[in-house]
Amino acid sequence: MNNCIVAFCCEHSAYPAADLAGKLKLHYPENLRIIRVPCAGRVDLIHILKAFEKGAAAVMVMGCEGGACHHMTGNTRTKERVKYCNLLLREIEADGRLVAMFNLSPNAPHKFVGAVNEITKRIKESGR
Amino acid sequence: MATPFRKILKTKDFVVTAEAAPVKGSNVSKAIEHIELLKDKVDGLNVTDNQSSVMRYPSLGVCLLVKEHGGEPVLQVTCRDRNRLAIQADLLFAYSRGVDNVLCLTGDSIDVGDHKEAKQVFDLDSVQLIHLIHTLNSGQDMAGNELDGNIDFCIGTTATPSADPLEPQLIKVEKKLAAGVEFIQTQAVYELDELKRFVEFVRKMDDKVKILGGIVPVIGAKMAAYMNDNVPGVFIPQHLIDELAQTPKGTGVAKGIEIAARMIRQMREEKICDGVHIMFIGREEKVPDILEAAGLL
Amino acid sequence: MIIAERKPMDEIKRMLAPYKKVLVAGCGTCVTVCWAGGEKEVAILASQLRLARSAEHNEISIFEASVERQCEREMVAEIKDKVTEVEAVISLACGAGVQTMSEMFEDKPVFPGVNTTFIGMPEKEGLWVEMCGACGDCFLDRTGGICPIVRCAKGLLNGPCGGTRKGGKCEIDPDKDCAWVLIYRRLEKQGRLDLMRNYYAPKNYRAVKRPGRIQAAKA
Amino acid sequence: MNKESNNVLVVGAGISGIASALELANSGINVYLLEKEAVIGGHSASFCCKATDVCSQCSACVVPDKIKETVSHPQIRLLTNSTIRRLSGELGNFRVTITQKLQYIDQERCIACGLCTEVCPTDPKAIHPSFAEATPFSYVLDEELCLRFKGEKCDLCRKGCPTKAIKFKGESKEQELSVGALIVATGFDVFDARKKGSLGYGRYPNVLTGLDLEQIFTREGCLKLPASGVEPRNIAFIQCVGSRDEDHDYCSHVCCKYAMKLSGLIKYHNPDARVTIFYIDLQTAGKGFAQFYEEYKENIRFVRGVPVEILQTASGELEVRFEDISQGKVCRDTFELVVLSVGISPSKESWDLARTLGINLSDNGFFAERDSMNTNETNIDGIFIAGTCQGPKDIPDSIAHGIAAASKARQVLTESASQRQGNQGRH
Amino acid sequence: MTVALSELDTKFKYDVASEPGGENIKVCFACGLCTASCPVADIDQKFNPRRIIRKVLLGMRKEVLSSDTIWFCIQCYNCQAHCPQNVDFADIVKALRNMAVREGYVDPSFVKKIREIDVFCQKLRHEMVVAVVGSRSQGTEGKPSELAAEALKSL
Amino acid sequence: METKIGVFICNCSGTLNNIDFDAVVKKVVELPGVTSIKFISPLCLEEGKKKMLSCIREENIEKVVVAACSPEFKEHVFREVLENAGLNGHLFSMANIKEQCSWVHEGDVTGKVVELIKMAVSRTRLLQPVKMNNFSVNREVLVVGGGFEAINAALQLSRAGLRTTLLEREAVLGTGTTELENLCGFDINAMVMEVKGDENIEILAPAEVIETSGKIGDFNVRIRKGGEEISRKYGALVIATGYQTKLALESKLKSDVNIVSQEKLCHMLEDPELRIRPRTIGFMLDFADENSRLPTLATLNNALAAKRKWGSEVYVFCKNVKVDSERIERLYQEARDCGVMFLKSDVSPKVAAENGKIKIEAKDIFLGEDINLTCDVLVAEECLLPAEETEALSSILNIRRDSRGFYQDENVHLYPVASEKKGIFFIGGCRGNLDLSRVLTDVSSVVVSIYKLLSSGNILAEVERVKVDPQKCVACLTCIRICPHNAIQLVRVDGGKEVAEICDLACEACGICAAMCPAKAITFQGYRDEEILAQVETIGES
Repeated sequence: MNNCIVAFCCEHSAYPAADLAGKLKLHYPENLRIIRVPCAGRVDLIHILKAFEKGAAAVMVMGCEGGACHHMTGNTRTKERVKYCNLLLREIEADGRLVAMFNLSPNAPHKFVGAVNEITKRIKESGR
Repeated sequence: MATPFRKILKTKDFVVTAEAAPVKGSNVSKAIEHIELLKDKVDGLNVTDNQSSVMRYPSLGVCLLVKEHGGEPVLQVTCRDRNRLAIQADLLFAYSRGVDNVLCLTGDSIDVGDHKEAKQVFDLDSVQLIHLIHTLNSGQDMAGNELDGNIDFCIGTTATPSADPLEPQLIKVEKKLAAGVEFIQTQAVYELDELKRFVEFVRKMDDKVKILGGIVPVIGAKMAAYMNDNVPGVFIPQHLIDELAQTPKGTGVAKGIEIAARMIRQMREEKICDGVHIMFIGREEKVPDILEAAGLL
Repeated sequence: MIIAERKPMDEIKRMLAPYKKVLVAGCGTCVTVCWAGGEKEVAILASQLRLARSAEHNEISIFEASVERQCEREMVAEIKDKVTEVEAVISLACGAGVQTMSEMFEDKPVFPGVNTTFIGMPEKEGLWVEMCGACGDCFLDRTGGICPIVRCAKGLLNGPCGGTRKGGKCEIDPDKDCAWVLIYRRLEKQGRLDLMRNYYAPKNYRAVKRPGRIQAAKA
Repeated sequence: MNKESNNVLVVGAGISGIASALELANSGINVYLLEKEAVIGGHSASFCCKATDVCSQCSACVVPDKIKETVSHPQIRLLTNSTIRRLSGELGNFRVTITQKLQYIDQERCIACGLCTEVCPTDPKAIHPSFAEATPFSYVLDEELCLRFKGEKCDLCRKGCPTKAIKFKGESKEQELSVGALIVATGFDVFDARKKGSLGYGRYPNVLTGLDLEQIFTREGCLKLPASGVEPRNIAFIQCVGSRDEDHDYCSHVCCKYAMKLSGLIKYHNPDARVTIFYIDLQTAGKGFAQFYEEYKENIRFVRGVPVEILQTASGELEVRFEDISQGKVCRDTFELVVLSVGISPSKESWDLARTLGINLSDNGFFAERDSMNTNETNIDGIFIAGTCQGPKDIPDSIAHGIAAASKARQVLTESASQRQGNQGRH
Repeated sequence: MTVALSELDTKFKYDVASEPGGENIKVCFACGLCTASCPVADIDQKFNPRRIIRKVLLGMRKEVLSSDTIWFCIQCYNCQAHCPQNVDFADIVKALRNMAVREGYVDPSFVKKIREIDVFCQKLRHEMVVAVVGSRSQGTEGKPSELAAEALKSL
Repeated sequence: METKIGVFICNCSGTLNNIDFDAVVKKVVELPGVTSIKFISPLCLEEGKKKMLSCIREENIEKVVVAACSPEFKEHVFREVLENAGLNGHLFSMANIKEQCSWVHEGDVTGKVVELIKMAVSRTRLLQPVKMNNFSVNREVLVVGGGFEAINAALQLSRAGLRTTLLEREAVLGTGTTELENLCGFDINAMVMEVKGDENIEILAPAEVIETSGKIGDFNVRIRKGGEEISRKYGALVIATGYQTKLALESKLKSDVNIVSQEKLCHMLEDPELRIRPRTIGFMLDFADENSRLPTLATLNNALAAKRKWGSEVYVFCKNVKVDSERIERLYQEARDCGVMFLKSDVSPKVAAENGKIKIEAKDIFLGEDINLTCDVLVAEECLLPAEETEALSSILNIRRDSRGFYQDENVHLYPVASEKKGIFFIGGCRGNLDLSRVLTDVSSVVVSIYKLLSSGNILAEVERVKVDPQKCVACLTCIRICPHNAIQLVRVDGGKEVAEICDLACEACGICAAMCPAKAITFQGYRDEEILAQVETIGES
């Protein structure tokens, strides 16, 4: 998938934030592919790794702010999972920073765009 | 020639022993220096066995040096590094060379030492070790085989009067007493009330065993805090840490000696216990200062 | 239950370096429960391996399979076909599973993908603690059901060492309870403290003749 | 049961009205949700998320969710641009006449594409998003700006609309609803900070209100001065502007919380920023707030004593004069931005509405509850109040109060229905 | 110095409250707006309206009535304009001054002196303002007194 | 035969002008499974929906993909169309080509649009229907607690027609509410009488909960009452165990001086036989516990009462006065007007006993000087803490508490009265909500919430949207331990093997369990691994 960014977006926060970014016509890189999930907690390591296998440049997992998850612990568990995924990537000498968890609220379109820009910056830095 | 330790325990009002830590390496001159300095000022020199799981010159080796230089050695034997065969063999050797006082300990965990990846043995525990030495004294080895030659060790062990919770420790002491020991050397104590309570407890079971209070001088608040966090079985109360914290810079050692001497005096004057065991590791040359300040010289 | 944990990737990569067709084999029992070798872990390892090898431009083709118990020949036989197709197997089962596989497929190298660590139980999700040393001479009747042989850092049989920390914590880890303090409390609660006062002679460490072997008398 | 008597009219689609409506609708009651604006959500929909690394429990993120649920709920009928004209009848059988202003923009059809704004010739634009920062997102027409209302024949937006959602012809509609009970949830007005002339709001561009700041954060994603676009590094909050004074002898409940949370947010975006909060009494009570306060009290400068006057210096900085009470000294300090923590005032329309419905106002201008044990009930059976129209509340309290009003309404409806049935049985 | 509350005159606040203008003194919640708005406090930190009220409330009768500071007030009523609780500090000062005279803390002639100072200051200010405003419009109305001219120079 | 997928594309009335829709149609038509592709705009309005409906019917479409705007606001609109056409609403995906594509990128985005539709199609091919079902529920409610809020809740629940059990640890109801009663002027005894006379309310006192299991609509509660253990079934649980107060005092203070609690002061104020009226009273407030509003209310009330009844000199030492509660600002004003003195200080005053009196030393910030006060009575500061049984009960219920130990996790979505476990609610003091109007609001909220759930006797819910494959489940208990809604439990399949089972009523469909299951035994319709990975794998294919 030649250098796409795959973003798993929680339907309670990141997904509406992305919609709002659209409504405000805030622009961000075209290589972003959003996959809607019911909670960041649904995102599993294998989803992230498969995305990399398919050639994703980076994977973002986006959920609610800590303490505002509709399912209490979904975002915190996934944060840990993403941290472990960093390790798995580092183990194979890949840039662990290319998988990252972002927390935002549904009314934070700027934060959404900021996160996409941040990961784009990381991709550039890691030289892909 | 030094007086045998067993005799001292029986006759002397207030027994004083000190710890001699073996060197790291084959150069034993420093150890000999300490032995020379202390051998006539104390009733026994207690030699540690890979203390804190840090590999060193063997306890038995230094014990032989003590013997050579006219002191009275106490051999420490831990259960950590040797299985029952090795321990018995070492003891036979020790006894044959005149080292006839043994202090039985469990030993610190490998984890606190400098060879963290070693396999720790603990084939026996300290209570079993005491039983083992009695077996040797009776002329048999652990497997029940007759031994050639007479063996008669004077057996001591350790205890932690300030443990929290205390009860499990006391049960273990009970077992050690039941196994039969002639002296108990306590871990460093800083609250004499705790020591008193401990002695009372022991006396109820056995009024003959001699109890030597453990003295480890602390020379600074930081060291005290470090010991509390890192040295197993040591509990330094806050009031002492505060006292140390208030001493001016550079006078820590003097303060440590002062506190140690104060405690020894109190132990002796109030007949809290039968003696002291001074552990001033790395500053063995200061032990005479403590003894002097405590009025024991 | 047997507890295991995934080996570091470096080690796995090294073992599999010469091969281009590999089977990642999971086991559906203990190692699944302890999150080390179930279907999910198989998929993760496979994916990670593919990524690693493609980064090195040394593509690898990986099969994934799990059986219910890798320590059973009959169950392992189910994936025989897959094994035939590959050059090597990396097993995420415990040591018993790895050896069963090796034995069944003698012509194929079977590598351990996990380190088998101990027999334990979960304290909470994702945290397992050692409970049993499989010494073959169970001592639990005397210690209130708490094993001092593995749960005491020194395996002492006659009470705590002198190094117990404040509050009854273990000498080597302030987060762990001293097993003997636990035993004391348990026995006290049961009114059986006399058990702790008994002297226990040195343990028979040959209760199980290694390698262990048990023939059921009933059979 | 008489079907119409089982309907409820919720007046005001702010967060407490929405909470009432959802709760009633979910327990099987038909709800009319009346809103005088074109969009629902009220003030709460324009609040920004104040999370730093962790959620600051401001509850702003709860609002979009609830709006979404309301919009798609089959048992809620939304009546936007509408107000109440008349009320008659009694509990179980109210007749309400409502006026619905001409919907210039059909909300059903509007797809928020923004083409109309692009073609609108006025400046500022007469047709624009309701508020850019909120979900749902729809467009409104401002009669005061639109050229058509000044007699011109402009037709650009109507022609440009791809879904034909804009119309100018037609009239206000009047319709009568039959409902069993009413819940009044008309919310609050933000205190008009212009009334405190010495603080310079409206005169100095860098004196803002807390609400302004919320909107800057949602619009820009960070704090920028509206005039210059610069990120200020030295910010002051002034508490109790329009609270706890002669005209407002109550505490507004929300200002200490939002000031502190916004301060936290500013510090999060820019750890070097210096934030000062001038206060009389800090209101630190509330679930989850204590932790937050503990965390931030180290980094935020709290000054006991509120400023009397703000002067803009030649360089555009704001000089604030106050007494630092802890030192007993009159001090001057300059800031790049001063935020007035404006309080909650009774809605301007509440007096009229109170007259229309016959319900009482309390002496501070909010709707009066029946007694301290019944904060949802009014002097009229079957008319309930919910949210900030009864007194200041934060989002969680407004939601709770809204739900409680729904509970009361449901209860009286069932009771009055069973009574009627009982009566019928006797006849 | 520690103030022992139990030894103070707790009646004092009621006394002040019963004077005309002092009615609301007790509701002061010490927000500091009076002091912040006070032109005198601005130039002399010894004068602090909020603290004077505080002292009255705590009952520091002697200290307040014998203090110099109650005579500093220029009766500009800024404090009253800003007070959110309707405490009339300027009027309270009047009350305190009356009480100070009545209770013999100051001589009535002293009050007269203060009044003269006020009149003088007003006159001086008036002349200065007239002079400044006049010079701006190049009017010729009246010349400032020497004192006012001197004072203007120093500005 | 592959299922027939219909793709409906909308250009939002021409606002998506950077897409070449002809090219899109050409590409999409080639996708496997797509049997029909329609370009209808605007699709979401009546005319569009009608066309969509007839197309589904005419072309026997079985699954639907809509490429248009965001599913956030339109998903329910299109689902309705599917259901009207007789299809299961879950056999549907949306490709967001508007907000997340056309509007956020400049230039031609046709390629991305094709890819987004491909992703949606590949997901849709795998989708399976999810049925709805009516689950019957128990209509009885258990209220734990015997204080003001518990009694109130029981009465209102009973009025709403739900049978209610009131379970209280103490032998009598309504204890420990004196303070609140005095402050708020209600008559607890009348309420207790009412509860006792209510046929719909059963009282168990003294009794305690010792074990709970089950889920919403079907909780099993084991109760110990007078040495006996009984088992009951309830549809919902309301926890109203209240709070406790603790005096924040230096332990050294002797009891021979008059340091009292607010409650004690109330009793003194009401005691007709009190011989000596305290001349000077000190109150302490807001130093040890800055979270609570109730102590302020109590202080203001009692200070006023003491002032009025005894004419005492009253001094209140505090950091801040908590006025963010109804009527308190006025009460505060009234107190000041009556002559109550408020002394503010940032640090806790020193308290010492002196000649049978209490000496308080502090700095009065307002005066700017150190002060001291000798008083006859000191009303000590009270910290409000969770009631004693809170911790035990929370572990029985397996429910999280907030950072101060009160019930209800600090999660914004749980307010006002919900717990993370459906069917368990908290009200009043036990969740740290400590003033009358908020407590009353809680009571009303909980009543309507429970009414909504239980009144009809059944709940409509999705069937097995998330489910465990009993064949694959190794009963590792991971899901049971991590489910944030406590919706999973261990059951025996046909009396044999133990496996995890998800309760459809309690499940909130978050998928955390599906992500954590080490045996991959949990599937979540619509978000199965296959469906997610199908999207991942489609990315970048074009």
